[in-house]
Amino acid sequence: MAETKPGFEVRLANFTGPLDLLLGLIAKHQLDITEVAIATVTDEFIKYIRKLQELGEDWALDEASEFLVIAATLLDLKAARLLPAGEVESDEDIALLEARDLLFARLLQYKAFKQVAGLLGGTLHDEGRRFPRQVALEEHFASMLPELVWKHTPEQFAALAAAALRPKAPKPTEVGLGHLHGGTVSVKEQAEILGIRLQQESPLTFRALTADADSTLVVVARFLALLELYRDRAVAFDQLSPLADLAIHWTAGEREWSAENLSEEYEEQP
Amino acid sequence: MNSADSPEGRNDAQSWLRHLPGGAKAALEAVLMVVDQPATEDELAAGLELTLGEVRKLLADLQADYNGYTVKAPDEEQASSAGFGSSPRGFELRNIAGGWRIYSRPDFADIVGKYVLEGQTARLTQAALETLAVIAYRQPVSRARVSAIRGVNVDSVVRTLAQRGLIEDAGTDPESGAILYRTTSYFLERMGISSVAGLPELSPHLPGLEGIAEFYDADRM
Amino acid sequence: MNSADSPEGRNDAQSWLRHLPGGAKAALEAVLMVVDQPATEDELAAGLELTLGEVRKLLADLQADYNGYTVKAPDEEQASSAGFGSSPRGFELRNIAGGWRIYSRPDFADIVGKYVLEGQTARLTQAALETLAVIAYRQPVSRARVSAIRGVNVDSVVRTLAQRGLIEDAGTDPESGAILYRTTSYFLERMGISSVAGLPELSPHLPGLEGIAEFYDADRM
Repeated sequence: MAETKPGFEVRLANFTGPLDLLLGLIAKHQLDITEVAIATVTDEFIKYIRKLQELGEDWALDEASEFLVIAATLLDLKAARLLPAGEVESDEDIALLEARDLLFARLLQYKAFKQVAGLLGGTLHDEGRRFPRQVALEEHFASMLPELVWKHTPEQFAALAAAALRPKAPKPTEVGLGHLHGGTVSVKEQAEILGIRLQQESPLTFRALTADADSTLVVVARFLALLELYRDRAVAFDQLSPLADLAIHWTAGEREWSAENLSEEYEEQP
Repeated sequence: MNSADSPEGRNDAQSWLRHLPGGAKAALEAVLMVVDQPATEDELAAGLELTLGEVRKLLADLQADYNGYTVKAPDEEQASSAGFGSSPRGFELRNIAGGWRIYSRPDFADIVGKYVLEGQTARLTQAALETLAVIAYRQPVSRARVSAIRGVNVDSVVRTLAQRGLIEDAGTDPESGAILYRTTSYFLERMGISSVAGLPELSPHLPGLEGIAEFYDADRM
Repeated sequence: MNSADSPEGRNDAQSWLRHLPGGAKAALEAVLMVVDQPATEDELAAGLELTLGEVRKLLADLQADYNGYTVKAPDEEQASSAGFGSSPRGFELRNIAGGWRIYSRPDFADIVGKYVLEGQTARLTQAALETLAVIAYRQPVSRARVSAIRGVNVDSVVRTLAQRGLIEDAGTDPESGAILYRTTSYFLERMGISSVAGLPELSPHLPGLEGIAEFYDADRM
């Protein structure tokens, strides 16, 4: 089947997609679905992509887009997990929580369909052991059938054949546009901007760092960039109380950090 | 032809059937020999000029007859003279996809399989099975929605399932204009069930997610 | 599988058959019920791993069984326990031109004929016409290939076209073993042409047809 990527089979049996991979990783680490250690899952995933690259695998378009979906899914999870567990007030927080619930719901639903598919497969196999009586009509009865009405000229028939044989242009698939955004915002670029600013002045609040953002997307990108910087130990966070302003301290030396070091998670080169 | 509704007609037909060797049961059997798709009880009743009740009774008789049963000593003689045997036949009568049809008994699948090459369908891949499951439980459903649930592009799998006759076009979504898919009666036949309602329940596999449909519609791409 | 020629193999096969419900007779019945082409005694013996003599005996048993017979009192119990009934069934086992097949019993020809004709039309459906067109221009061609081109399962339509005498079996594909179909002389007659070469060229209707074979082969399932 076109969907089975040989590369994935090494790691997970029956890989069929990002949700499958997520489920597989979750199962592999025997984690409760609500307690997913995102870092582990993410690291595992990134390790996998790197290995693929080292092997010099060509990136098929399908495969690449599946990776993007996985990455987006992981980011969703990551973002949602960073919300404080306590009270939430802003609409955005609620939206994030809902996104997380939705994601878990999706995973559970996906798992349910996987299980049911197993049942279906078993039934189809068992039922395949019964053969229906499907014999040609006895000649006696076949000869009783009314004479066919045939009105087609050879030319009409040829036109019919031509239409039937014409390679069908793939019917327009509804393209999911929900994940597309107006413009592209690079996490790496935003990290660079933040790096420069924080090296000039530290600490800064998240509010201050995003004050000039002209779209939510830039805010999100800067948030993700901060997570990256945090992972690279370039910044530290400081928050006095839940939902209070988040202060960001620059902890890396001036020359120790550059956006080039940023994890390739977002800026993977083909 | 006498109408099955008129009492005279019915009596004629019945007495006529009764005079044939084996009676109405054998006549029903004869018809079942030429059907090449499941025959509904309505069709059979109309064709044999019997009431629905009579046809159902005869179908049940034939089914039990083919399955064989252990007769107790006092009944054995009667059973035998009525044309009943106690040992199962090589075939069975099943009510599938809304109609009745004769099938070879699964015990003999290995032997029958040597003769019937066509119709032996290759196994579906895991991806095809999962896609089929989503379509079966969410029909009528668009490819995009199936993709969203499965997390992958399902175009080629949907094409394969349609070629295998397991799913079909069910019109277009009035809102998005996307083609909707549903399972076919061939799917029911392959599953050995009468209708989609005969599919195993999905809910036990979906713990605490009764509201999932709403979730999904909100997330619809 | 053990060879039917080896005595050990035969014994294994026989004991295996004996353990199936209904034994070798039911196994033979299962095959006869679903084979489309009449099966020769040789084919049946090979498939069931029985000797010709055994198969002939079982065929005779089944034939008598289906025809029903009046059992005498002492035999009745035995007959019944062996699964024999005394009343004729709606079907019969016939040996035509060396091959055995189950047919509906001629006594019920009127009822069966009426049932078969019910709902039959003198016109081909659009699906049947398109399938016929694909077969005409791609013959000899397998059902799987026609399905791939049309994007739907064509099994029942192909059966209808064969029943109507418009297409016929043209041997099997040496690679896949699938049955190939071609149009018949009756088709040419209805089209008013003398040979398939007389079919109008497709090119005016289908520019760039040259690459179409490759296109479909690539898509072949």
